[in-house]
Amino acid sequence: MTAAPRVSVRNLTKVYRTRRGSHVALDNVSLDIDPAEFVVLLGPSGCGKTTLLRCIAGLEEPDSGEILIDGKVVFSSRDGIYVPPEKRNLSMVFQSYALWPHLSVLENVIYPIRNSGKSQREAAPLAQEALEKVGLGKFSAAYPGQLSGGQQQRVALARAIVSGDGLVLFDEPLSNLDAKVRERLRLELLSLQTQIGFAAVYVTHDQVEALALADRIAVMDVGTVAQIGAPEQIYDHPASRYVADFVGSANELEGIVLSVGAKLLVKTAFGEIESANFPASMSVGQKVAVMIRPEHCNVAALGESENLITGRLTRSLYLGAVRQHFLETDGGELLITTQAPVTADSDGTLTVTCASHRVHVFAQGA
Amino acid sequence: MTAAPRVSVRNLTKVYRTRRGSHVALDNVSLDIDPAEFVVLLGPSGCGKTTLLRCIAGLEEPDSGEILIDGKVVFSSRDGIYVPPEKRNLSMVFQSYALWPHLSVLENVIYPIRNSGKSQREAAPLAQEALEKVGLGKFSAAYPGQLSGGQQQRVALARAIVSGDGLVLFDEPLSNLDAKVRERLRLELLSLQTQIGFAAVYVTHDQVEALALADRIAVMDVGTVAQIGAPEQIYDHPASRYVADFVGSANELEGIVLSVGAKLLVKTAFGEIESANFPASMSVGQKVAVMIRPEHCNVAALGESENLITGRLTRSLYLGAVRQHFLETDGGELLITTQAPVTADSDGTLTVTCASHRVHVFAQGA
Amino acid sequence: QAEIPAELVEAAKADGSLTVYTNIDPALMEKLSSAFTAAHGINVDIQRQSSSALAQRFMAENDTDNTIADVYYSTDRAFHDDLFAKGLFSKVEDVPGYAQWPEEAKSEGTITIGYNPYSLVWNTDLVPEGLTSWEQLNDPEFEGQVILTDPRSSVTSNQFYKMLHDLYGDEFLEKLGTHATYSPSAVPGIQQVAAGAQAIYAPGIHQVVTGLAANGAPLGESFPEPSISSNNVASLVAKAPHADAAKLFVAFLMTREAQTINNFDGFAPIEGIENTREMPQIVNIEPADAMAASEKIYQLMGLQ
Amino acid sequence: MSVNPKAGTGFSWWTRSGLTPFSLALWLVLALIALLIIYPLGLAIVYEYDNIVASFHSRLDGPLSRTVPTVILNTLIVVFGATTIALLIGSFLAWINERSDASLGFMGQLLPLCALIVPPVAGVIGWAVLLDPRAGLANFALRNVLDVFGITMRTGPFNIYSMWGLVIITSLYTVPYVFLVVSAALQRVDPAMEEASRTGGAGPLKTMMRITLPAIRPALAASVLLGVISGLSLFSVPAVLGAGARIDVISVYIFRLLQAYPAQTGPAITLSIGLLVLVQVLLVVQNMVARPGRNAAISGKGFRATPVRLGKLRWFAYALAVFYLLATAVLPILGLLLVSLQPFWTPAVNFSTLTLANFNFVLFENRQTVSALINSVTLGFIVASFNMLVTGTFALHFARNGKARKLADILTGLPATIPHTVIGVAFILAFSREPLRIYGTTTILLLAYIVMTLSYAARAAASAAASIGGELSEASRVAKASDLRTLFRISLPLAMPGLVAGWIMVFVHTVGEVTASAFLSGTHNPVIGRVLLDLWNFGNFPQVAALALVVTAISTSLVGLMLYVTRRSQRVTTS
Ligand SMILES: Nc1ncnc2c1ncn2[C@@H]1O[C@H](COP(=O)(O)OP(=O)(O)OP(=O)(O)O)[C@@H](O)[C@H]1O
Ligand SMILES: Nc1ncnc2c1ncn2[C@@H]1O[C@H](COP(=O)(O)OP(=O)(O)OP(=O)(O)O)[C@@H](O)[C@H]1O
Ligand SMILES: [Mg+2]
Ligand SMILES: [Mg+2]
Repeated sequence: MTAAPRVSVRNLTKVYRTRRGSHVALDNVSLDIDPAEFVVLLGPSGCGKTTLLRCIAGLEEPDSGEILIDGKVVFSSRDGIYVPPEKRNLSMVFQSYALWPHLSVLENVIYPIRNSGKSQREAAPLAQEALEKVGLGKFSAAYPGQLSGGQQQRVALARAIVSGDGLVLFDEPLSNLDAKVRERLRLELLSLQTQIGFAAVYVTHDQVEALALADRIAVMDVGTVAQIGAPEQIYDHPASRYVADFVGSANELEGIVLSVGAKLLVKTAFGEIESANFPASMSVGQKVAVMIRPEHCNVAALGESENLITGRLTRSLYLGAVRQHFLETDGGELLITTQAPVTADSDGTLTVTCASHRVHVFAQGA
Repeated sequence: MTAAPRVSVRNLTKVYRTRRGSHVALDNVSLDIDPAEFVVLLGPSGCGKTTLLRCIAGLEEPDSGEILIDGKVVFSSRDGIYVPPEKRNLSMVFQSYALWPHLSVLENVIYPIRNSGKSQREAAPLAQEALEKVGLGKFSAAYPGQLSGGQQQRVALARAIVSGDGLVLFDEPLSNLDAKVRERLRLELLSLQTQIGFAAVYVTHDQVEALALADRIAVMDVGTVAQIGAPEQIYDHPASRYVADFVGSANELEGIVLSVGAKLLVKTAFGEIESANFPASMSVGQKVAVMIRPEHCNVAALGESENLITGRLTRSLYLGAVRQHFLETDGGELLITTQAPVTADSDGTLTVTCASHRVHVFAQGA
Repeated sequence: QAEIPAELVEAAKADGSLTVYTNIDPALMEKLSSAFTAAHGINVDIQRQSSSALAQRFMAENDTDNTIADVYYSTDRAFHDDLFAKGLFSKVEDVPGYAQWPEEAKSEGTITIGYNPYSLVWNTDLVPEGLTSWEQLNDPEFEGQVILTDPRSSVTSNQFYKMLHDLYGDEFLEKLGTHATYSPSAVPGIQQVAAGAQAIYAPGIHQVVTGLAANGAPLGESFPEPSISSNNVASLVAKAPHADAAKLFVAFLMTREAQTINNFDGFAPIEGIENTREMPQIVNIEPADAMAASEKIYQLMGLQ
Repeated sequence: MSVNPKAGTGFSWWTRSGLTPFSLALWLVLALIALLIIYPLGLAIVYEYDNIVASFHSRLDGPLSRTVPTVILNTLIVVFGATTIALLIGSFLAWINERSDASLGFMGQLLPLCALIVPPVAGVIGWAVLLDPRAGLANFALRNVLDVFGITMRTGPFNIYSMWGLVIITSLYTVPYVFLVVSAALQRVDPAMEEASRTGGAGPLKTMMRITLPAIRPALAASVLLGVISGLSLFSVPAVLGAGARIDVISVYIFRLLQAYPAQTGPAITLSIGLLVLVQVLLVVQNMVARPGRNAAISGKGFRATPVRLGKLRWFAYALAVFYLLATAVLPILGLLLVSLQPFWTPAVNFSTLTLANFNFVLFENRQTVSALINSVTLGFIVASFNMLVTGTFALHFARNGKARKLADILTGLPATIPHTVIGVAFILAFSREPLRIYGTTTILLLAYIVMTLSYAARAAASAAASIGGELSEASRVAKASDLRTLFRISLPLAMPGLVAGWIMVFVHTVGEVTASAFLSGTHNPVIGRVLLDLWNFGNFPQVAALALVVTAISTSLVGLMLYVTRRSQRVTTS
């Protein structure tokens, strides 16, 4: 892209030193975020998502590297620069909302505006407007303790967007809410972002949330960025077994490459499997990992021949929108999900198929 | 079923009296739970799930009604009976785990066994065994503060199952965990329950979790049980609009009944819609609510004619396993989910269909 | 010196021990009681507190029928008179030696064992030329450097200020009120003078001064005339659990041996005691008069 | 199955009050303590009824009407002045220690407790010795320094015998209460609230003033209350400084009323009732400030705080901490040490005459000291343990029973409002007669100390109990543990750090108590406070200093030992 990035993180390293030794929370992480881009940091607990976010906000001081916001260096270990959070012109939404309980909803939202030097007179209508935007115009006189979780969440949102900063950081803001509320707020958040046009860095460990929100997802492994890309790319073309496993459910098998060509033929416990989705450098006899997502397996129609797997249907779980089925095969258990109910053959077995371009192959250890 | 229920809750009412007035948290609730049955209490925040659970546990005293455990009255307002929690022979897993931070993992698990009168010698191997069962055999000497959230969760589980009580209560035990861990623990929990055979009452506000775990789901509305039944029944035959809305996503429309027969014909903003899923007492001209689940809408194949709805495809969200699509029609927005990608026609529109037995109709207000 | 009858000694020994309530210097009391124990083999339990606390405690015990004290030996003459009038102290006439004791040093209920004429104390570094008269307390040179016993602290201090009032009138006390600060009692106050925190203390207590001076403190002392004396008086408690031992102890206090201990470098009521001093001229201020005048004195001195 | 024969009638009350044999026993203990407070005071009021009535008249037109208003005004200035200063210093120190990178860690936690460990009577004498306008060692040294610069003074530059001296020294002894309460609150407030303010554009100082402190308003209100209560009953500081400054405050004034002969018990009790009313009014105000819903809740989730970078301010913070340490402990102790080695107090230190004779005297020659030390420490131990056990048990057991807690609050708050002098007199009156004739024994001291320190114990216990999540004890109940077992195996161990803090407070208070000890202690039951007072009245400063140092050393080592032991056992579970 041509515009200068809003945030540039360069070679960031952060080590926590505790009594029991030191822990590398961020290991040479680099990342660029464009204006108005929505980037989600996704990863398991403890991988350093919050640490990265807090480094950007200035709440944590990295050990080395550089951070630029709007082209201005806000942190540089080399030049000894550290700009405190209040001077970085960004907003943050905390997981616990962090509303100030002794201030009313309106006062909560006014506070950041006042801090940027505006008078009470100018600030009040701006705050009210922000509250209207999140649908809480009527609640301005209430105190945070009197609001429901979802409403508090929206106050936190209003407070973050009100100062019109070009960068808003989110640390798992929806994780305390129930699924329905979460879904609604996700949509609201997206439309606010489109409307106002801030760049967003959003931390979550919820795969669905990441996929639903992100322009780009950065999947983090312990201290590093494992892959960064658009949701489809991450989900359909994971760069590693780790990413593939993390962004969705997956059946995993070990296998040995039998032949390499337009498609790869791999010998696995489920039998021989064909894949059209594999790294370039594959050689015959190589040990590989094969991954098949449950939702990419369909009950084989008569006459279908690609990657057939037969097993005994041991258990079906009804999850409402989808169903999960467990297939016991000679090679192990296979999980598949379908929208329609599935009926086993008279002998209790089921044969499923998976398109070869849906079968991912990774070199062992990747 | 023939066996006596493990838990019977009869006409339970619980009112909280606070300075600001009183709040009816449970309003004449009745419920039976069979031995080895897994019942999930599902409902939005504040509907009284925790209150019901705590009443069963004896941590809260109801205002009126009766509770029987294994046929023994443990609470009865009429007869003035109140058996304290420690005498009710049940276990509970708390949302915050409530592990005792000053006791080691093993000591945490030993504690309930010792309380039921066993010696330290007898208790230790039992506790160790329980820890093995949840895969934490190696961690017995650790302290809760040194474990990850998921591991703590499993210690809480081990502590609950170790005394072999016939009834285990769960208060949102998985809500603090990330989706992958949650899924794994759900399966572990189910297999433990099958293995040990306790009756479970499980509180959650996560619809997917409820559907995945429950033998029966009790959907709660503020203070009352709105519907109780097997997951399929709840999802596919919701007794009310409230239940239908709560257990999954839904497109909701208002309509007027045009004709009643084997199928119901309803006039809605999306046009005329046919339903095979409606209450008995419907009359022509009646105002009704129509509900269509997003995953029951499919892109109409050529020649299909049932309940066709056409709209402009405004946005598609990629959620990995499924995709969400927003259709703008003259009558409003329609949400559909599909597993496969969807392409709009050349004019940007899309026509979808929904089987009439998938269309739910409720009387207005139900 | 009268003979102590053997029967009294026997009866006292039968009592076995006695308790003395006192506000007098513990070191001195220690010496007196050891000498008594050496002479008669009777143990003495000393209960020492400041005069008002002691009085309170005695009254509380009396009110609840818990009397522990056998002898009351203090400088609080007013209290002794009061309690004798109330019948809580008994007559001392039949204490051996009473008859021979000087008239001015005894009453029906009390025997004066020693005199403590009030003195004027100064720091020799700050007041090298020394002082001779109470009037010098108001010398402008010492403004703000004079420390006085708080007039409210006891009846004896009331007596002292009444004397000043009688001698020099209202104005003197008014001026003194603005001129000086107060100490709740003489012991800490004189130490402040010794430390140089203040230059002058009044009314001083001879024993305290000599104790500090012995340690090298730069203190000077004079006995201006007229003065009043806070006397060490002994009384017998009416409900004393050990009445005979009490009588014996008071008799002992009147012996030469005890007088030598009690009045070392001080002022004895009888002649011929070694290491004692010449008494200055004393005015007698009745405690009742002093108390009656106290309100006015407090007001003059700016304490109310 | 427990069936109540009177079905439906007594049932609700019975179960809702959570009455088990154990809680019944607890109520019984509390009732006994209540008796211990109410019986002597009631007796004192009945006994002095006529005097009290008369004193109301004298208050209106008698001699008291002229002095009392000034005394009250002085008291208000001292107490509220000191509390204000303590609030500033105490909450700032707490904030530095909990939130900033100038935190001194464990040392920082100990620091403000120093003032508690040095008995106030020792500290204030230390300060008097240092800052007496003429003979103060520090003033003397300062004058010598100033002399070099050609500034010659005969007095000063500081005068401890002034309203300022009184307020500042009093505030030094109020800081610990503020610190303890505020740091406990800060530990529970989610630091994300402050971080939100930082990212919202406010600097660290503004964040502290606008967000942190307002959010812990209830804690601040509680610490003001504690500060006022302790300021009102603090005796040694105004007794030592007030006389020299000619400033009377109420505690000394009441003491004098009671010490006079005949004792003016009536006016004393009337004034005490006034104090009681004042404290109750403050309690009501505190409850209003702590209105629910508008204050930082204790978040159930674990959180971590990144220390606020103070930059150059950090040195200011260190300086403040060091200054406080100097002011409360180091300087007065040095002053005391110097004086204790002199034959008599003099600012012109002559090193050739320094001697250990005073220590020799107070420890070996004075027969009372050793038994007084043993008595005081033993009493401190028993009183602290008993009070913390009772209040801790109560707070933990009734953590979820609002009514029981409120009742206990009122009851345990009562003694704090009664001057120690009144307690002393009331105890003499009540316990020198049947049915309990224990006057002159150590038991009467024990009972008096239990009553006097109850309020501190209860406050500490309440805040310790509040820091434990309710689910932990519920989990124990569900795990079939009786309420007694739950208490001893779960709640008490978890509340231990807070209880230990309370224990230390009570212990130090007991060992350093002077006022009531003067009434209740005699040669048969000597305690430190009594011996100190004797030395003050009849001995000399160097002896007082020597004994004060001995007491400080003993308190410090015992408190240190206590902290060491509990921290060790604590570390196992938190690392
Ligand atoms: N203040 C600290 N001191 C020591 N270690 C820390 C500190 N903060 C974080 N860590 C460690 O750094 C690692 C990364 O922490 P971080 O909070 O960034 O993880 P996260 O990805 O946000 O996890 P979660 O999803 O659980 O919030 C973790 O292992 C954590 O234990
Ligand atoms: N101790 C209490 N005092 C007053 N009201 C209470 C109390 N406990 C619960 N309530 C109220 O009772 C209602 C039901 O509470 P409950 O905790 O059972 O809800 P829940 O269904 O578990 O909700 P959630 O999913 O948020 O945990 C709520 O409105 C709550 O505010
Ligand atoms: Mg995090
Ligand atoms: Mg709940």
